[in-house]
Amino acid sequence: MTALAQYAILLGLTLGTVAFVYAVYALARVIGRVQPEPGKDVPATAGTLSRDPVWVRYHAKYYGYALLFLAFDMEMAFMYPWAVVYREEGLVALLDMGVFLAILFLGLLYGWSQGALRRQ
Amino acid sequence: MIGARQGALSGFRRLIAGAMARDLCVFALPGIDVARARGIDLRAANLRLTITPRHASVLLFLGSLPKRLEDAAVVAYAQMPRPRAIVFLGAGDLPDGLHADVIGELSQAGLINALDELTKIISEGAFAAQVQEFDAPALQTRIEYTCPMHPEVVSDHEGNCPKCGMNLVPREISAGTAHAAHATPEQEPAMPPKSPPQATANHDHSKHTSAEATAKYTCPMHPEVVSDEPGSCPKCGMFLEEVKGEADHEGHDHHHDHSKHTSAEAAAKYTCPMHPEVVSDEPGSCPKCGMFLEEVKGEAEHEGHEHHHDHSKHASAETAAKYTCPMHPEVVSDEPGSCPKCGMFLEEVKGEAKHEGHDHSGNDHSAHQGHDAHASGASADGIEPQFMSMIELTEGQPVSPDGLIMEWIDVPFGPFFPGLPGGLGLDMSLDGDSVAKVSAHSLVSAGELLAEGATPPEKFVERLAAMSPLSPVSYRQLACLALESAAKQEVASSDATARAAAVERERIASHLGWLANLGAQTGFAMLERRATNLELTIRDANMDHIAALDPEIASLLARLRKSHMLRDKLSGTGHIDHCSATSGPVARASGKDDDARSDDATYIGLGFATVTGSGGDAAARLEQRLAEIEQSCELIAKAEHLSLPEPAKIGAASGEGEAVVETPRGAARLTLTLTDGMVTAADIGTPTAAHFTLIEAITQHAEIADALIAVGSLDLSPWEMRP
Amino acid sequence: MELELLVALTIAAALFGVGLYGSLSQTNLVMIIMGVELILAAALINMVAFWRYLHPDVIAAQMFVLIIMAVMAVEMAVGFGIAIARFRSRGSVEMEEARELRG
Amino acid sequence: MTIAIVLLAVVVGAYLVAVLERWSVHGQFSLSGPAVSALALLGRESLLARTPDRLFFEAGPILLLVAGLLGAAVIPLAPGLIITDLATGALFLNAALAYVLVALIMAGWGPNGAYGLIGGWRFLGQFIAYAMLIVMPITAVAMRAESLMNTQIVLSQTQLWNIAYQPLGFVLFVVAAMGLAWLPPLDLPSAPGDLAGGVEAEYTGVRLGILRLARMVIILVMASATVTFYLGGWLGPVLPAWAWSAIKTLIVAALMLFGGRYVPRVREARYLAISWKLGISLSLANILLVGVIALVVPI
Amino acid sequence: MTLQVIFLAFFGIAAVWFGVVVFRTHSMVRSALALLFSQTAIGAMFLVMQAEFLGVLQIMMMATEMSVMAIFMVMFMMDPGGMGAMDMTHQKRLSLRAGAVGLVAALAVIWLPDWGPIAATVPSAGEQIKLLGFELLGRSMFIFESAGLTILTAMVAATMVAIAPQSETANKGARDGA
Repeated sequence: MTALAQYAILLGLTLGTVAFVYAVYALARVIGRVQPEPGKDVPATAGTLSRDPVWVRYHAKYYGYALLFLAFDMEMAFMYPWAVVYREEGLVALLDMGVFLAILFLGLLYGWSQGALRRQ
Repeated sequence: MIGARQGALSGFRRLIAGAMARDLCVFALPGIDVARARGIDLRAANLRLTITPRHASVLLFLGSLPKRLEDAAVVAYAQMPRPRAIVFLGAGDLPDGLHADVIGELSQAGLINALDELTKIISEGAFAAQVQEFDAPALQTRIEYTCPMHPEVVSDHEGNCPKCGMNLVPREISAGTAHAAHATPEQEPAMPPKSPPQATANHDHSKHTSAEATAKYTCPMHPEVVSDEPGSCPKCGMFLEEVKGEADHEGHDHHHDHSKHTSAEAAAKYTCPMHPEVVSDEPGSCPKCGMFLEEVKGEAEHEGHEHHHDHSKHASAETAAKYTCPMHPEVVSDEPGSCPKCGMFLEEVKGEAKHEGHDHSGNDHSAHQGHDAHASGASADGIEPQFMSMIELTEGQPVSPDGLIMEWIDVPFGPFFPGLPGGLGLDMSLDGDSVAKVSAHSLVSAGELLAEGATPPEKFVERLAAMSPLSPVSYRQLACLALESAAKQEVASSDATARAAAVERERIASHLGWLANLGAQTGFAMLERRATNLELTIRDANMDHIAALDPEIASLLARLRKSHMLRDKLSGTGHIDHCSATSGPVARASGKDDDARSDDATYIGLGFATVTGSGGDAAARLEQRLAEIEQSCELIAKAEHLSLPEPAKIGAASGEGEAVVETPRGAARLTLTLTDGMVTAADIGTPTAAHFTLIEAITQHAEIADALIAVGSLDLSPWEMRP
Repeated sequence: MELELLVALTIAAALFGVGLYGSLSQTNLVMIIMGVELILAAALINMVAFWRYLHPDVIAAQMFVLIIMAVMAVEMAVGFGIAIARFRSRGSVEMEEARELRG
Repeated sequence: MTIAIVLLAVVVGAYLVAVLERWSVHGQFSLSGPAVSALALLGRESLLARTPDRLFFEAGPILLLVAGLLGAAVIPLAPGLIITDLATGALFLNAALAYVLVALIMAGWGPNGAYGLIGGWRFLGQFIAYAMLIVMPITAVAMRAESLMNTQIVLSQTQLWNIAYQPLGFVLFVVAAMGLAWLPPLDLPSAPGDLAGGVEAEYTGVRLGILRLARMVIILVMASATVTFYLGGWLGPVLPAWAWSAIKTLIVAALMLFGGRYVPRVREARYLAISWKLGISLSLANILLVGVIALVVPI
Repeated sequence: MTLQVIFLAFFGIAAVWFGVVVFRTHSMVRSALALLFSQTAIGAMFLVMQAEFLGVLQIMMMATEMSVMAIFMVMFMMDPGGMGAMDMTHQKRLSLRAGAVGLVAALAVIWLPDWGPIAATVPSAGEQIKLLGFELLGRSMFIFESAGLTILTAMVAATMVAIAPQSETANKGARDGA
């Protein structure tokens, strides 16, 4: 099977899943429609009608982690090809990646020391 | 079935109805804690508990609800998807508008019978050819429009926000809700200049004139800052000066023709040619550069007005006279020239550049079509006239501990929140996922102790016990002791011991119930299961039975003491310093040697000694309750009998009595007056009232989960609150 | 037979145009970062297309793609860091208001 | 044909996971239970909040299911019994499951309800905590297998399963996998006790059914990924290959589902701190350890 | 081959369309996720172009990074829900012109020269990863290490500007006036 055929299968799987879901929705629709009633379509908050919009500027307290994550995550892009040839390259690979990871870990340690790794 | 879905029951629908009948998801009111206290085990009845009415198909009422909880029950019912059923256990009435599909007895057997019946009803009636729309007064709403950025801007019409020009978005509020109640209290003082809270909807002008017109204060440097109260300017900190510009407006008809008072108003304004932000009511020199102020006939001091006038009358004067700097939108001049800040040429703007601060929300916006047209015309390049300053938005808003200014959302937790006692309502203002502000209220608070004047003692005892379903025995004991003290009767010491044993049994059950709640709250399923089972067994267990349960209790306690993850989750949460108002396990966990039992002769006879902990956080309270469970087991073992407190025959005695009982939540104190064998006056102090006041302090800046655990660790009983 | 290459490059050009428009027209720092991301994504497509259709034997092109991806991530991290700092000190990340700092 | 068999296996597996899940959460062991619930959910109303982001609300569960199934597509059940054996299979699994995050953000944001919103953003924090712990152990696995192809990864464990070769990686991966599938004690986005359902709170009826199905598929995929990466996949004596896959997957799924019963939910701040301070250090140590072993020992 | 063109064009148009949505929608979360799906479509284009590793990597990386971007959007944009439908742009005409000029220039560069024949075959996906690995540890080692340094710099810079030290955090509300 060529690579392109495999991607085609994956695309087909995606589309098939969507089709399946909509088929189920259609079946549910046949069973009955939603009876429109007051209060029913308001977000449920434990017995209170909560109508205030909640789409406001949200304070994510983990943004220190998020910033480090954005940069640190890129490391993975380099690690996968490295891992695949690791055994063939041997010690060179170990040292090379050791330096790379040490550099990144340094950044992590800096962030840690400055309080990026905490709830802000 | 009243909550059936529309549709004829046939074929496939019959199959589905059968499945629905077997798949009962229950939302229990007022809460699962009450179910346990009533000895009802929902899991044993093969029910699945849901955490939100959205996932439930059965609304289960455990007895009739207090009046204030009825609306919430109606809302919960309305939010369930159809088909939905109501099961009512016990005696009493359902909230108005709801009708039970099945009524049963308030007991485990009653529940199981009711469910049998319900299964039949659902499989036959999940679909009905004709269904009725469910509606109730609690669900009535009206639509109002608000600016997403300026929550204080509220209008009854669609339109644009007078502050930023954004489209107002519709939102619903309960029909009875006042506008003021919806504006976030925090945000109101932060935005004083631009929106007097009255500037809302189609109000009656006669109502608000004097307060609004007389009480204006403005900053000498920032004329846009207008406040109803004296104070300092949020921008520069200078003292606000009083402005009397509108004092004579009082009582006016606001739908006036402007010709009536334009001269008086316009004459009063002077501004500096170099510093257009300098506006004065009197001629003089500019505080910034010393130049003479020039007279302006614009609307500079119009803010705070209600513009129910026809804009066309003075539109020309207003729109023609505005010039603004493309880089500094706050620089607005009536004449062409250069910007005092950067020297760039001012551009002509025909929009609402200096309109900010006006409040148009009450106006008929159709009159503003002209402005909108101008706005689009001016948006070619440079600053949009609608440009909204984010700095202004965040100015003066509360700052989070990390220095960022975010928006708060008001989220109700309760009265039917799975992690909290049923009937407890927490209204939290959340800053992201942490609590900025909280207000707690009880929707199940006890009513008057004496319903109809003089009450017979027996009835009084029952009433008090029924008013606190989470710990009825303790309150029964309290009532009996107070009655005996009023009637000057002595109880035989063996009886007293037996009663104390009953109170201790309830303490074990109550603490186990708290553990079960903790398990539910923290997703610790094993704890929830074991504690629930033990609580249900021990509530009605006799002496032998309790002794037999001892090893099981001990093993649960040992398991909890070993749980590092539980300790990790609880420690540091909800810290309380040594606080005089607290009592019960909460006080003892922070090292306070306070226990009503230590003065009680009966307990002294049993060898009681107060157990205290240290730490004062949720982990310490867990530790304390575990220790108290052990202690109560020992006390029961020493007492030889166990019997529920019954009021002694007190005849026609008169007098005043007082009693204190250490309930599972702390010391409760009852004073009552007995007149000719009838209770004529009574007053009660419960531990929960003091603990309610702690909520705010222990949830400050905590993450929601931590905050809820902190509140949960207080073991509040909203039933004990007085209205 | 160079249609594939042209299609890919045209798409990249279109993304570049959209990204350029976005980064110039947006008033908010965060939105400007999004525009830059799109421009960099266009560069990614170009690199991959050149590798695939012109020099499939030069694997350094793929290396270059990895570097561009790293640049995207780095740009975002620093950009958001600046956004947080600016927001903390000024209460806004609007570029219009950033310019006021000069005056 | 293969595709049909694998999809059937996924359906059956998800059903069994649902049985296990029901047992662990509600204490009801019932083989017919999930089917009854599914039918009942089909028949209930599927409500829409009034001013929602309708697109996101609808897309959330669907994207979740798509992500789960795409993840399942690269997991080998037996030699040849795999939908697509991509050369970058292990990476593709990660890529597909990254969309779990996107789906939950959509599901949380969509209905404009407070609990869901908080749940969705919480899951982003949770993701930041587990993301590195799921990719770094996989790197160590790939180092040994010299390939990202999942069948290669299984075959590389012929002599010794990775659970023995890199136990540290196994522990980290399982914990991270539980975070990904938001299983207790890491069920922060739905947190019954403190968010009353969170991202799931506004879903009812058939949409809730799809959401639950998707969740079961994701649990199944995480369990079978654990089996593929650490427990030798289909390898095993006597029984046919597919049976080994099935048995191991169900055992891992049961462990994941029941493990959460015995511990309280982890605080989000704590989870983030532990993952970054301890978890990343450990996974780097794991890579280093595997690197040294791989240079010394030729298996 | 034509099928490849069709898929390339399909995902390409999807990428551009989502890219346009980024700047046209008022909801910030939609905007961020539109960028995410734009990047995903680009990843799919990579797959069509048989750069499997890069494609899957792009699909994975962008899912995570754009989701993180979404939270920053929600933190720092006014009205992240887009309910007020406010206009968040400036110098629109200039930007449109600049965008159009950039597009036309790029198109001219693309369509005018003769690119010569295109390669018919590429190394298989597995080989590509290996080749990339050897490249990483061979010729491009310094590039790779300097990428590490760049990331380190970014982490340090982001931490320095964004994280308020604990002591400053304590005196909250200390924000100087405008």
